[in-house]
Amino acid sequence: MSIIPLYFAIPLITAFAIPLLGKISKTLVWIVATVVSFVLFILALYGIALTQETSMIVYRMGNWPPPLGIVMAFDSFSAFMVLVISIIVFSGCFFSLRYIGHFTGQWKFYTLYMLITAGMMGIAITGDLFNMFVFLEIAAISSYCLVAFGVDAEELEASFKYMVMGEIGGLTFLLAIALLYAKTSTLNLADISNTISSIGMTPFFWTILGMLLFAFSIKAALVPFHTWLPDAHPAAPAPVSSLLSGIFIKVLGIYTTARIVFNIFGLNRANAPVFFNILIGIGLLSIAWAGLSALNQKDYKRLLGYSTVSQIGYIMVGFGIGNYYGVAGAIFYILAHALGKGLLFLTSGSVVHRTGTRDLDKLAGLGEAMSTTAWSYRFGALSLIGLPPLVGFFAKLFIVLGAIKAGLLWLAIIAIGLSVLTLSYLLKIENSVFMKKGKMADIKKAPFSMRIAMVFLVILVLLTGLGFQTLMDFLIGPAANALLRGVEYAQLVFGSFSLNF
Amino acid sequence: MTIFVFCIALFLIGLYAIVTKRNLIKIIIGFALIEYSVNLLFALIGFRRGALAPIITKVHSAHNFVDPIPQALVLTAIVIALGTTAVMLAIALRIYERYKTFDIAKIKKLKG
Amino acid sequence: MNEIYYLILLPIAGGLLGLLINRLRSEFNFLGFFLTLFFSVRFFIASQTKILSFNLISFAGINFRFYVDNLTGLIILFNGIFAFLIWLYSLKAVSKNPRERFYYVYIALTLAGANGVVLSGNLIFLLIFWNFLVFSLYGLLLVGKKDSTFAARKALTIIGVSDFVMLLGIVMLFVRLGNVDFPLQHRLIFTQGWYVVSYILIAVGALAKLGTMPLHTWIPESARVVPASTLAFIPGSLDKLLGFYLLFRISYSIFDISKFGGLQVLLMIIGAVTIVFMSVMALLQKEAQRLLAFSTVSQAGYMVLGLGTGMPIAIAGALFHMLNNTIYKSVLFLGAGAVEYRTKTSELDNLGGLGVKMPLTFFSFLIAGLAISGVPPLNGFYSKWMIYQGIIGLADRFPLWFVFLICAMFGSILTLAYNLKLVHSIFLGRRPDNLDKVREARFEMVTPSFILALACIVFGIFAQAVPLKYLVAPVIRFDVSKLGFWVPGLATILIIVGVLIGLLVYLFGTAWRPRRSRVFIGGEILETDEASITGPNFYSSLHNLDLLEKTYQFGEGGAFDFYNYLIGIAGGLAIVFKDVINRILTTIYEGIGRMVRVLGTFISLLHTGELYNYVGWIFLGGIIILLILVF
Amino acid sequence: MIGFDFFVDRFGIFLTLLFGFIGLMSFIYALVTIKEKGHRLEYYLMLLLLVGSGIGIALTYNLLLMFIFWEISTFAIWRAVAYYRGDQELAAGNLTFILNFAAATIMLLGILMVYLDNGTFNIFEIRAINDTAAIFILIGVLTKSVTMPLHIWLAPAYRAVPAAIGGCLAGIGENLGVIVFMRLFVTGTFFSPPFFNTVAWIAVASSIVAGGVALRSDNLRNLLAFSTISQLGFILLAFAVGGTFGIVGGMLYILAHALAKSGLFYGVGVVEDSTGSDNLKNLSCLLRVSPALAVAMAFLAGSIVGFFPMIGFFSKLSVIVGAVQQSTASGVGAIIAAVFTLLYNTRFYHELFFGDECRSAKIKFKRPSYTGVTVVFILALISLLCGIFFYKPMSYLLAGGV
Amino acid sequence: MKGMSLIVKTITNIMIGFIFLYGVYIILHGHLTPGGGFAGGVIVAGVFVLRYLAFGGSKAGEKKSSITASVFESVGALLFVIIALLGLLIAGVFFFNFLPKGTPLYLLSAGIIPFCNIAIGIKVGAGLFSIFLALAAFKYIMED
Amino acid sequence: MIELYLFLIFMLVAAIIATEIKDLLAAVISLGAVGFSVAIMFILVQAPDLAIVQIVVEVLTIVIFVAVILKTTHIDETIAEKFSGTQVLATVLYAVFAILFFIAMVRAMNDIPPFGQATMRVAGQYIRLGLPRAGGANLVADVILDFRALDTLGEATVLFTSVIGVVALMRKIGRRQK
Repeated sequence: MSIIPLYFAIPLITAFAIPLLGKISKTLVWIVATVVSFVLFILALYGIALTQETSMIVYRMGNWPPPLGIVMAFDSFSAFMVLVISIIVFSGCFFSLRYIGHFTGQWKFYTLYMLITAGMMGIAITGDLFNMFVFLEIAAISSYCLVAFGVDAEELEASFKYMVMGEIGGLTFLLAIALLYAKTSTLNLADISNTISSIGMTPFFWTILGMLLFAFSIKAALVPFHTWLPDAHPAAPAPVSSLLSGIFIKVLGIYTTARIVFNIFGLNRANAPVFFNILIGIGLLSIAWAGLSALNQKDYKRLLGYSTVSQIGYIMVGFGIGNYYGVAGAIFYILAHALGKGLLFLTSGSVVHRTGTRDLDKLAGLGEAMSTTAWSYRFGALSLIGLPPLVGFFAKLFIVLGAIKAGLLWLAIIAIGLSVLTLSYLLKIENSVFMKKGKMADIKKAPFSMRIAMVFLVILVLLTGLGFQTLMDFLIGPAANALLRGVEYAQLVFGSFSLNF
Repeated sequence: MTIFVFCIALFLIGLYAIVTKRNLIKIIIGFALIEYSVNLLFALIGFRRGALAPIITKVHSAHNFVDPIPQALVLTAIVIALGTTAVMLAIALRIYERYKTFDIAKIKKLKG
Repeated sequence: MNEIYYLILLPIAGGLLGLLINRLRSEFNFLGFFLTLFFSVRFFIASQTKILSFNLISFAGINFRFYVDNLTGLIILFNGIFAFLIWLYSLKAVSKNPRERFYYVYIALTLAGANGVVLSGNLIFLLIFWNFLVFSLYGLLLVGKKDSTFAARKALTIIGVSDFVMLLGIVMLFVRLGNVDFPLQHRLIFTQGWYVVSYILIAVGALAKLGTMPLHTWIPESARVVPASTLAFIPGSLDKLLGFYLLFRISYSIFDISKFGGLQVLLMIIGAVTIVFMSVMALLQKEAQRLLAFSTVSQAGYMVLGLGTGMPIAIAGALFHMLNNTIYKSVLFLGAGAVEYRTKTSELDNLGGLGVKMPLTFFSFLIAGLAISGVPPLNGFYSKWMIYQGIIGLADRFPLWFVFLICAMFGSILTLAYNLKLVHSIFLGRRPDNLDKVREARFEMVTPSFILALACIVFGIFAQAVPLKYLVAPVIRFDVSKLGFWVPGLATILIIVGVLIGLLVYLFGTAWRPRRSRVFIGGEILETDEASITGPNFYSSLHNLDLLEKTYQFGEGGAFDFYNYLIGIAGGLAIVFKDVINRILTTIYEGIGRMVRVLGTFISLLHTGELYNYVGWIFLGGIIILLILVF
Repeated sequence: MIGFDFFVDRFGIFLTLLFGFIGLMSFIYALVTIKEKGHRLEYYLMLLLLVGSGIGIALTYNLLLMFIFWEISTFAIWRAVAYYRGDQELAAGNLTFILNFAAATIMLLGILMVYLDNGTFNIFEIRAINDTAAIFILIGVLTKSVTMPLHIWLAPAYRAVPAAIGGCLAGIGENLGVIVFMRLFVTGTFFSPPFFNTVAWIAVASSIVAGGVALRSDNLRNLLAFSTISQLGFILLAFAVGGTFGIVGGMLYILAHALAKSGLFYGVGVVEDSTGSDNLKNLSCLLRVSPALAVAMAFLAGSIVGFFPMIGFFSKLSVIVGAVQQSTASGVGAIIAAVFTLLYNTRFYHELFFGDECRSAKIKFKRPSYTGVTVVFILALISLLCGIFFYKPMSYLLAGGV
Repeated sequence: MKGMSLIVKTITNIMIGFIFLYGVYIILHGHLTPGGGFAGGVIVAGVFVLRYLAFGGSKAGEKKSSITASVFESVGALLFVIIALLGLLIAGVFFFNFLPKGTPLYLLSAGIIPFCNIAIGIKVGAGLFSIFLALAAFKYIMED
Repeated sequence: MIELYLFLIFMLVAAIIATEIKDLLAAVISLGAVGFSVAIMFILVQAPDLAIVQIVVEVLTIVIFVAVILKTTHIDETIAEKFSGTQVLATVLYAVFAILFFIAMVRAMNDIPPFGQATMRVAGQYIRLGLPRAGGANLVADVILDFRALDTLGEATVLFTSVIGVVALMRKIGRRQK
């Protein structure tokens, strides 16, 4: 029995069951959700182990061979994404126990939480274009609702704006699927890949690609498509912010882009330099623009939101570089940013939980009162900044290595120089929340469950940093190779041994 | 081909509504229009001249059907559209309650 | 050859032990100084017969070695003697100073450093001890009146700077030659520009030690504030010994200056200028120690002048002058110190008529004063005479030789002038009433000066027999017979006869019955006090001489003060560095920071919160993507 | 790319001992001066990190590992600078961290270029470093080992940092740059005379200018900061000119400067604690406060200036020998810088311990802590002993093989 | 919300059964004729909507029906997933059509498809009614 | 197939009315007109399943729309207001984008098979295998519930999501008061 469908089936079942369980007990719901996300984590690890043996596991839904049925194409990159998703989901879920205690309608939260998990898992492992769209919509709609979960004015506003922009992207994606279907008459990614190589790089090809890039850029919140993110991510409850910033936009925007660009459309720097330069350009613009905006923020979470936009730029730059190091760096960065930004949003959650405000001018002196939170923040921030030996450093390292290797020294200089912006804005929070002297009377430590969740991520940040060599060998490298295989993907999907039994 | 272009026109009208209209309901209507246009385009793509709807009435009849796949996809898309519209409306409703207006230009607490 | 170590370590040990065990300080100090003196004598004797050198350690191409020849022995001997005498003198003279404890340590360290300098046979090794002396000098100068700190700072600065300059010179030499042991088998002739440069740089260090212009200014500065013994020890004797030693070493053991006229002239100019200007300055001082300080600087000019000539006789004269100078200048300083010790003042205006009260001091002071003025048959005259001869000997090489001669002689005259003033002001003239109870200075203080004063006489009268033969001649091999027509023995007798006659005339003429007459000005009877010309004002009229007046004003205003120039230039540069360069750099960084913030604010303003605005951005992105990819 | 890539040579042992000792002194000094209950432990953590990263840099041969330690030290310095958490301290911490980090990123670029050119991070296997990479790495080095155009962070950092860790900062943190420079450029096989000449001139210019600024500084910590900049110019000059004397001189200079500057820093800390001021204009005649401190500080300042019984003399001598071996002009520059050193040190020392107002004697002070003075004294003593027995460390280093 | 006029109520009463029946038909014949679980489910939801619009509802009733709808929705969704999982359990393939295909063109054919339709019908009917209730009927659904 | 074009033109007109009209109810009704036209067009292109679904969904959509509008306001008071600067800019950008997009689309449409001549590469397989292998006579049902059942699960999940979402969003208060 293959475990591949379980990745999305388990959270789906949980989501469907939670409304029933929710009537019984609130804590039970949390326990179920946490256990499920932990099971997912274990499964994800198992999935990594699976992909070490075969480079591609094709799972045929309903036993229909591709391109007839929907297949799940589970390769190293998917496995990697699944792992990252499960990590963030788990920590967020654990964190939620006390945090969501503030909110009404808790079981709805966990339902949506599981749904968004299922959606992301689905995107990460599916091998079918339309299926991808469906999962994307599941995840997206859940996220819209989660953003507005507090139903305060700002949250609703943020959610609405997010939804408008997100749906523009989603519908553009759908339109592109329609056109692509009209041309290729198939929806299976591998099949599309086969077909499209016979089309050649016609204007049609580029139009479709442009539309997809447009759609995914909105989802990934790259400048100038980013404007929803600084509204939406801070508005959501902290674990959700952590999830959204940590992994959501990467699955919806980055993973999809990478998968389609590399594996389906078979582009690489050699045959489509312009396209890759666009990626780099958008990436750099994101880094700089959002970084500068973040400098000017006075809201804990909003600053982090801008930071996310800025960091996504690095990932895009990494993919835009397009060689092994660049892509590996980008993938590494996905992990690094997921852990780091997830952690940062969790710290924002515990700060908000205890103080009730996110205004940087009002917060002060929490460094001693909430030392676990403060140190978690530091680890997360330093990882994002790229301070060795934390994971963010190695991610950045490979991106820069790739840039230099590709002969793009200017890019390396700019990209790495802009990390100073990251440092500047993250220091702003560190200073005004944790280090500045001030009177925040009677602040207690963050609740135990929150601290556990944060420490979990801190440990991961440290471990992944220290063990980066292992990660490169077993996780990142294979994932990068999976992408860099290009259109070989199609042969693997059609020809590889499938693990159905 | 012209008929496809019409769909695109509908798409652009929907976008137009989103970008120029300041009323939330109009924006949602714009989305609905876009969804229609895309669904329609899908359905039109799968059409074959002179073919029948893909429903087998006799076991061994001639298989001259229109493409069933776009229909299946559109079915899904319609439902998704319904879901998004419902959520959007719910948000709009709550926004109206909070802001007492549908004017998007006045709903800008979040900026900077 | 363990004595070499003793020479350096004994004073240090004595001093430090004295410092640590305060109760037994004097004993330890005595042991230290005395043993050093003892070994110095032994060493001197030993050095007369053999030249020796050996390596202490050597690495990185530097030999840390000792080198001992006659000159070494001579200087070591004098070091030991003076240190011992000064220590003896200080026992009472410094006893009331709060920092007395440290004073002896510094004396001891200075002795050790000085011995080290002289013993070392390698310029870099020498430099180490040389540097050490800066530290001890600084400490010694701090032991004084409360504002001696400024003088100490000034001395430290000047000596330190010149040390750095010297270090550079030595390093240049070291790098070029790969070896700075001396003496070199083949002395360096100034064939390359580098040699000249490094010679000058090293000479700066030596001249600073000697205290010639323009590096002298810390001496008069400190003269006001430190005990006389310090002055006698450092600028008066040891500095002269060491400075001359080094200058001699580089001029004749490493380089051969006599082969390069330019440098000779340079040295001579420095010497001549120092003699004249400093004598004038001394002439116009109103305070005993300060006057003596200028005087000591002025005397240094003779040594430089003598060395600069390159004539063996003048070099020997310079060496002799150095020895003489240390002797009589010590006497003068000690005498002035003794006076101050008793009277609590050293302002010449407040002194007078102490000759009766302090006869021994007066005697030694007078002898020394005459000696320094070059009055035959005292030693000062003899050495100066040798120098003059050297200058005259240059006649065939330098057309302007007579200028130096005139300077030297003029300086000599001035020296006599200010010494008369000094002697008159302190010991003769009218005694202020408050000094009636002054007694002779203590035994410990009188003894050294008395011994040295005797030495003055001995060195003068038996110049050829004792000092030149045993001290100078072994070092500089010159022909004593070339000393010319001066025969000291005969001259002495003649002079003694002349003086006796003069005294008789004086005694029988006016001495017992001073002629008194009323003084009228404009018909009014003037009180005697106002009419009498006090010592300090002997040469007040000189102020009215235009040239001297200007010189003096310049001098007092610090125009010749190297320190002021240094501080001024450095301060000016510092202003430029801090308020221009650093400010500009800071501004650039701040500007970048501000620019980033402004940019951030601007971008933030663009996020208006309006949905259509944002959607418009999305379209902008779409336009770009479409334009680039599709069109 | 990375592993347990450490090796031990004489330089490494030398630096390890030095850093360990400086760290120990800091620890002792901190026992009495760091009193904040809340984040007191953080200080010790940062101390450990700083010492550890210093030792790491001294002992590793892997460039990447070196960079990791480098950044750890940056982090530790940042935390240390911002330790007191006032607004100024935070601003200083920000500046420190941002500038150092920015430079480090550029340095990372250089390291990666080296890696791509040579295919290894092992500094022994590096065969060539192209000029761009060298310049990039140099920028990092110059910032960490504050050299003039990139020095801007040091003065605020010194003003902000607790004296206890300030000594460590001066003794360990700022040496890291020059150590990397030595490891990578000097003892490697890379050689490009124009590059080294440029570095030498930058070092000399920085040293002179910083010396001038120090001469004009009234704030004690500012003065120490610019003094540090000036002294690091010497060290950098030493390594830039290379050769036996250059390298050994540089190492000795690191020793001398670390001992002396950390001692001075603790001394200034003691002065601040007992008088509550760190401005020369408000301070004078502190001899009365603590004669022992005055003596110790005299030794330390003398070591900085380079007077004999202190080790500073030999380091300066070696550096100048090395410099003159390469070009006399840089030696002259170094001497000018040394003159500035002399001037500001005498000024600082005099105005602090004697000064004009000594007569009026109006200073208020509380008795300085014995521990603080003892630490300063120990450092002074070590400086002195090293100077007297200079041939021990010097021959040890010489035998290290250059 | 109050109900509508008597005419509406009466006609609704009559029509409601037929419409419901039609919805069920659409669901059950989804694999044979146009329509299917979704269309049928919407029609079924329409029945409830119509009934609600015509007769209005009390607050308690609204709450009760919303809870019921929620339960039914979950059950429907679970049913659907369980069918899919049964495929996994029985044949090792997710969504495997494990049932016999039956006779083509007859009601009992096409394996799991009719059952899926039923599940979807339940889910959609309940779900859409929930949406309607939430948006139209309740002012707000009070929590807890 | 002229009627398709007629309907399309009708739809365009109705769409423009829906966007521009001041009364929101009227706008929703116009939207309904578009939706029903779409349903009719589905029938015309031989997609009865879609037509049924479209009709029922349209009804429900309009009901929901009306319900919302009735609860709030049915006057679009912003319609007559002047454009602000940013809005003008957005509109201009939109116009440029629209033109470019339109041109791009027209060019892309040239590349896909013309209307009425679908390729049906994979679909042909479905038609061939649908009845024998899946068993459903309604091929669309076969596709959505067997061949592409996962899509349908997803679709159901989307609906489930939006239901939960709407229910969650309609909570009166989001946070408990402390």
